[in-house]
Amino acid sequence: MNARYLPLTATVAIFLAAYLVCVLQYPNMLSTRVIGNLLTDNAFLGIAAVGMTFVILSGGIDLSIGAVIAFTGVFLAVLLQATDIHPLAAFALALLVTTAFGALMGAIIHHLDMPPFIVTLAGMFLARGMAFVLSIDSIPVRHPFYATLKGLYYKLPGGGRITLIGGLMLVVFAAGILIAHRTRFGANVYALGGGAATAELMGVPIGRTTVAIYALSGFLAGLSGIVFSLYTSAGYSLAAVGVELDAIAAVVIGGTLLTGGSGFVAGTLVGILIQGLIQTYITFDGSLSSWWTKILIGLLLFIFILLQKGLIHVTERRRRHA
Amino acid sequence: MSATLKAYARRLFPQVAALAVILLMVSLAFPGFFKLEIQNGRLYGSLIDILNRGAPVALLAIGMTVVIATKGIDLSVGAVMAICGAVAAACITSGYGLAATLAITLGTGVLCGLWNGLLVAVLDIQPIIATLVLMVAGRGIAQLVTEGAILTFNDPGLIFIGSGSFLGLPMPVVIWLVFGLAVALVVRRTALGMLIEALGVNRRAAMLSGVSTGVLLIAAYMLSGLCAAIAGIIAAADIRGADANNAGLWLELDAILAVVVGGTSLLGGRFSIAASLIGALIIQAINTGILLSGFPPEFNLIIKAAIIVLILVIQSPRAQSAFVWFSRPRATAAGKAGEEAK
Amino acid sequence: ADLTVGFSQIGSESGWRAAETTLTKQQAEERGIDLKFADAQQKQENQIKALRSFIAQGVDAILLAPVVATGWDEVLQEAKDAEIPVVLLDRTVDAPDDLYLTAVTSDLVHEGKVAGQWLVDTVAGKDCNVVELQGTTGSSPAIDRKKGFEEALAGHANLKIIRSQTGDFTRTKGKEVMESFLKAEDGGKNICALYAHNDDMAVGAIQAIKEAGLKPGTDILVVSIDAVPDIFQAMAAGEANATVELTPNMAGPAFDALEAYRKDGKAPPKWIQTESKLYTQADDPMKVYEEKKGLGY
Amino acid sequence: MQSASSYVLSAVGIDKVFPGARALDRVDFSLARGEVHALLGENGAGKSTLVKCLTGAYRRDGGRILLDGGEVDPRDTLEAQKLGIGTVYQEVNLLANLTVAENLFLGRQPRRFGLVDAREMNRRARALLSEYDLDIDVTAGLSAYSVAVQQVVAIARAVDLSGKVLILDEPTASLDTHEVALLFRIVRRLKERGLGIVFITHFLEQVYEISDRITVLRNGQLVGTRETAALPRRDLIAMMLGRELVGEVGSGNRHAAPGGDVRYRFRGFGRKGHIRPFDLDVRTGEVVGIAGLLGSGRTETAEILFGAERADSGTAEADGRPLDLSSPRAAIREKFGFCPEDRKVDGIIGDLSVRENIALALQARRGWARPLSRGEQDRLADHYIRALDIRTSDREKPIRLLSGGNQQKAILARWLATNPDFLILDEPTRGIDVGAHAEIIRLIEELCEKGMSLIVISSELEELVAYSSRVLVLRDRAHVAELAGERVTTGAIVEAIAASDGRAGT
Ligand SMILES: Nc1ncnc2c1ncn2[C@@H]1O[C@H](COP(=O)(O)OP(=O)(O)OP(=O)(O)O)[C@@H](O)[C@H]1O
Ligand SMILES: Nc1ncnc2c1ncn2[C@@H]1O[C@H](COP(=O)(O)OP(=O)(O)OP(=O)(O)O)[C@@H](O)[C@H]1O
Ligand SMILES: [Mg+2]
Ligand SMILES: [Mg+2]
Repeated sequence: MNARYLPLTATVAIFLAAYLVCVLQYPNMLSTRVIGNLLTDNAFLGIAAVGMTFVILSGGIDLSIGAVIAFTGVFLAVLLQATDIHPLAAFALALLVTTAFGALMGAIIHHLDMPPFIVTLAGMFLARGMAFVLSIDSIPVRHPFYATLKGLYYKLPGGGRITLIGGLMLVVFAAGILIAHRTRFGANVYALGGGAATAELMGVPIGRTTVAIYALSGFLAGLSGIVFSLYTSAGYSLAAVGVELDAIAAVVIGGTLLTGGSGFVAGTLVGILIQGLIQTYITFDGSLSSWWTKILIGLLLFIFILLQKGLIHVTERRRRHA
Repeated sequence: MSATLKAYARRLFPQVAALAVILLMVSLAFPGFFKLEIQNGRLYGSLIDILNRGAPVALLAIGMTVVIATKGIDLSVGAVMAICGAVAAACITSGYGLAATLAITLGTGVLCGLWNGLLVAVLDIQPIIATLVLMVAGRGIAQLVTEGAILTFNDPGLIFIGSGSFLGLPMPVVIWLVFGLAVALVVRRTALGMLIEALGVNRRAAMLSGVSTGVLLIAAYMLSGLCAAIAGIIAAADIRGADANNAGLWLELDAILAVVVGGTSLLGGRFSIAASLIGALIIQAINTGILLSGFPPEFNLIIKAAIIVLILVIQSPRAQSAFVWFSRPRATAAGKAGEEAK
Repeated sequence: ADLTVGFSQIGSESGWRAAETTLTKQQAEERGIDLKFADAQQKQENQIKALRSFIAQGVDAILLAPVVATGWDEVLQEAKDAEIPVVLLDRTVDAPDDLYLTAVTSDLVHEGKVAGQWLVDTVAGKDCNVVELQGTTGSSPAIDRKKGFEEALAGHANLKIIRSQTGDFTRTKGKEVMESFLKAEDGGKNICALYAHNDDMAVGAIQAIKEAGLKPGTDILVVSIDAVPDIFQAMAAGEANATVELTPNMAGPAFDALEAYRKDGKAPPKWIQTESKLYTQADDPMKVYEEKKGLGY
Repeated sequence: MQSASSYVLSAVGIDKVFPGARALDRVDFSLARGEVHALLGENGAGKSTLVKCLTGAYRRDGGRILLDGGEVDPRDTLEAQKLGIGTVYQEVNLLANLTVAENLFLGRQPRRFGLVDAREMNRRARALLSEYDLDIDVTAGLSAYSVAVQQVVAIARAVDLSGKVLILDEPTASLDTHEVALLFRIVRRLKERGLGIVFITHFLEQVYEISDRITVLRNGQLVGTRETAALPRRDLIAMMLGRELVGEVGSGNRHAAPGGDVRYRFRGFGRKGHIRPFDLDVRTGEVVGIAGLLGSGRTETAEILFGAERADSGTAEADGRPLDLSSPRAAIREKFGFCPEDRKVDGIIGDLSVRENIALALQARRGWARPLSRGEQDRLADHYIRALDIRTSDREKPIRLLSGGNQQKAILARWLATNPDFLILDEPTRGIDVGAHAEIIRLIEELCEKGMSLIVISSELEELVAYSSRVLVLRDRAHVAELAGERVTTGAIVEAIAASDGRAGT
């Protein structure tokens, strides 16, 4: 096996082991319901995390995604409430706005040579601020089309469902993997993460790539916002606070380096599942106070990272001595 | 000597200018802004409010600057503030003296920093994720101490730290000024500053040159923990109670923002504590300005975003070089080549 | 335990919330109910996940303290399909009422109204400039308590809200925002009353008023909502004037309704409203303080 | 000479000004079809800057560029590539996080149905590298390979990209004779195909071996362009330096082992997976050279001696006293110094000034609490800037803005400033011009006379022979031979390496 796949393999192994531990303790966790929920409940996070993976692979970061998700939700709810526009048209419009928003951030990052952390932090303020200005109330969406979309699911034996949004997440991941590893754009993303100056000397169009990366992240955050809107049938300006941190954590747990240039989109999926697993486990336990919940989440995060480090370290040593 | 002074002035100019512009803008929206008066033997006015309310972020920014200079980041400072506030309140209400309380609290902060430092330096975990662990768990720990309630106290000594005054200035202002000055002096009068910068730019090369990178890294996070502890004490003393749920919530982002507005690169290396402190004041000036201006709160974030973008655009290397006539045609790729010596 | 109940709590963002959690656990223990507790860290998605997990585990009933009114239809439908009754605590949801058993809540708009009415009665026609400390922008208590208060003030031209900013429901922000109100309104001489959407902000604001050299409770009237212990201390010291109680014991009535429903299938009314009791300095605040302080606020 | 139209690339009056330095001052340069044109000059003369201006990596401040007689203005390197100019920039400018194949085909990956065809790409990459006798796993990350391999990959990429012009900025700095020969074979073939090739180097033998014409720059100005055949070496050096050079390398020979006692004694020193345990004795004032092929473990030997990699077997002692070499810091405390091979990754602290870079190791040894005063630092920096002739506009310039050779000198200065007893130099003269080269070798000899012990790793065998009293030969991460006294000759070293090569081949 190629050394580059080591972090990914380690992550998958740890996830499977952890799942086994959970099942041994709560056999119910093997039910298709839990598995279906794992996909459905994390769909919006997963989709946004795909965008985040690209951004991080290029050596950047996007703090705006949570706010963009909230904005998209409110935008859709207000639009569907105030006009007769068909949801599909509203979706297209929302995606257009968020993609342009991402592209704008990318353009600022590239042309003004400013750190992504700050540009996207300002983007986060702006997007949430726009959501507030649209409406501070939470607005329900009662369009029948939403009900239709929600009615689309694949029933698993045992009561679980693969819902439309859960399926969409898997599709987005598949597309993300394809883009990252099988297109020139994907290669350019990795190149940028390896070093922008070197990439430029090698002829990578860094300006175009940077804008495209953040536009992609904006697009996926918008898509994630649509999914969130379907998930809750509402728009709410305080929704999805801190999702960016969850996404970053998922990306990093998935074995991607924050310094850029190294990692896998598929790893992010495992990172998402690991986080979902932690949460499900805690709910199944149900005896923890609010504070112990937080402490345990932190602790489990730590243990996962430690296991991953340890596993990679041991394998690498063995490889070297072989 | 005057050459270094001149370099110093040149370094701080953009920050000072930005602060001045914002203060002017606020004074347009609120005419009584610059009014200062003496009340109960202390200075009183909006400007003092900015200095006073900016204290937690300013303190956090001190530690954050050093951590960022090592190419790291510390997301846990808000949670550490909460922990330390809780510890201080718990100690003082269970009968420890003021000195013991402060010692225990500061020790707790340093311990938190040590944990982060060990994760980063010894286990080699990426800083953002290493400190995320404590960011998540830390608030839980703080709530564990207070059991979710606001732990109030009445100890006059502890309260004095939050709302007393010294030489006419509120105590928090005195504390961050003195502490900032002290750290800046220690860092610049010893070789620490240079060693930290070397470590931040190229850790491996610094290590090969004999810099004890591990120790320095851990020390940087410990300093950040200490700063968070002081900020936590101030925040608790200010409201006479430890609010584990909300103390320092999202302040890590403000602190990072302050450092970046202060012109220190998130890629590590060159840093200036003074500039970060001014950065913290800039952010507080924006916040206070928004409150004074009387806009409905829905607009707070948009205003803040707009002003930050404006400041950053003005400070951005591109815009700056546009001002400088001789660098009209710019170097592109190779000019930046050194920036990513990994 | 013969009854397993899942409880999806919003989080632990305030003392009041912690007290609600404590009381719910106490109540469950007293009744021998096995309570599965899930803290959602202020996130709706976490609450939905928790509800789904509860359903997957096959609990007997669910208590839900929803973080926001909208977006519950689907998961409530799932609970209904699984024949698990859901009781809403503390806030209602924007969903068809056949999806849940009952809601045990106070009326947030009503709370604001009670506070407003108290102020209207107290100033008795005199001119009065009011400053308002709002809760977290966009949260339903902030919206409803503002609305109720404004309703009470409507038609009383002598009462005017001159400044309104968010203090995020916290003491620190309450203090900071009040400081700026005082500066902006001529050192506070222009302000006659403060209305805070919760007691914590009021406690912070009281300190700011004192530090500005004014007497809270006298120079500036202070009225707020929640009735947490610390505000009674302030009232005893004459620094706060009135508070409207939001009882943290929502679980008691909820469990009563659940048990009755399980025993003889009798569906309770769709809304069990808790009392929004007004406390003033005349209500022996120290005594109330002593009663309340052990409740985990 | 040739008519103007036979020039594939010509540059007229190129100007480039950096803040505080005029890097190019109205430089003319023209490259004919089918010629190898050497671009020479001291460190900091402006060679790399000229190349970057020609390929759009820098925006020039003035002047015109003509390609095939038509004016072009490449805005970035991508455009230059599209115009048929392939370039190897100084320092390996490849991406360590990508695979070898991805590096080779970045931006022009073969595609099937719109998607990158990785298998085809890897196949082509293997084919491409086989021309350079390089049979490596092209799907492995580039970082897994040594600088030399990376250099070959960079060359292969540039050659493959160049339709009309190939520019090589110090491509041979980290190559062995074998690789150099391979490279030259390919260059000659390209030349026959009518490409114009620009070749920058500090190895004058290579200039005479391959180039047709020579252009010399000094201080950003054009000194002149000559036919190689008509320019004797002495004159060339005079052109470059603006003065005569006394005592070029290769004269002094220290084959007589110094009489001193064995000062440093390493026994069974090694580390699993890095280098087989070896024994090594070093006397006071002695230079021990280390030779070997690429990847033979020379750098690893150096790293283990310095504690950059901790030895897991063996002992080290100085004058009979055990040495603590568990980390670079410990080694420095024992008065060791180590000038690493890969200056960009292991050497320079890019954003810090030349002054700070020079003072760093000394400061680190003194500890943070005893800072070198600014005055002392200035004195130190000024001393070495003068002694090693480091070309910089001032000592406060960030070191990343210095030319490659001058960076190398600054790193050397860093270690000299610590006044070590035992100095390890890994390819110390890489990228350093003739003048400075002589200067550094003189310095090494001087240091030895003062009693310092040196280990020098170099691919330049002549250089090794010139100052080493003993030479160790490495192969496959093991020490296989030691030549001493009269046996220290280039021939003997080559033979020793070849012998091992032959054995490895069977
Ligand atoms: N980005 C920059 N900013 C400021 N000065 C620069 C920059 N790049 C190069 N210089 C300066 O321009 C001069 C020419 O540098 P250049 O790299 O072209 O030299 P060179 O001839 O390639 O030397 P070497 O043989 O050492 O590689 C040097 O003095 C260098 O310090
Ligand atoms: N020609 C090659 N083929 C395959 N792998 C190589 C080759 N050259 C180097 N490597 C790899 O690169 C690693 C690093 O080599 P290292 O730098 O230690 O060698 P070295 O003897 O110092 O050579 P040099 O200093 O000339 O680069 C080696 O361990 C080896 O695995
Ligand atoms: Mg050069
Ligand atoms: Mg080597």
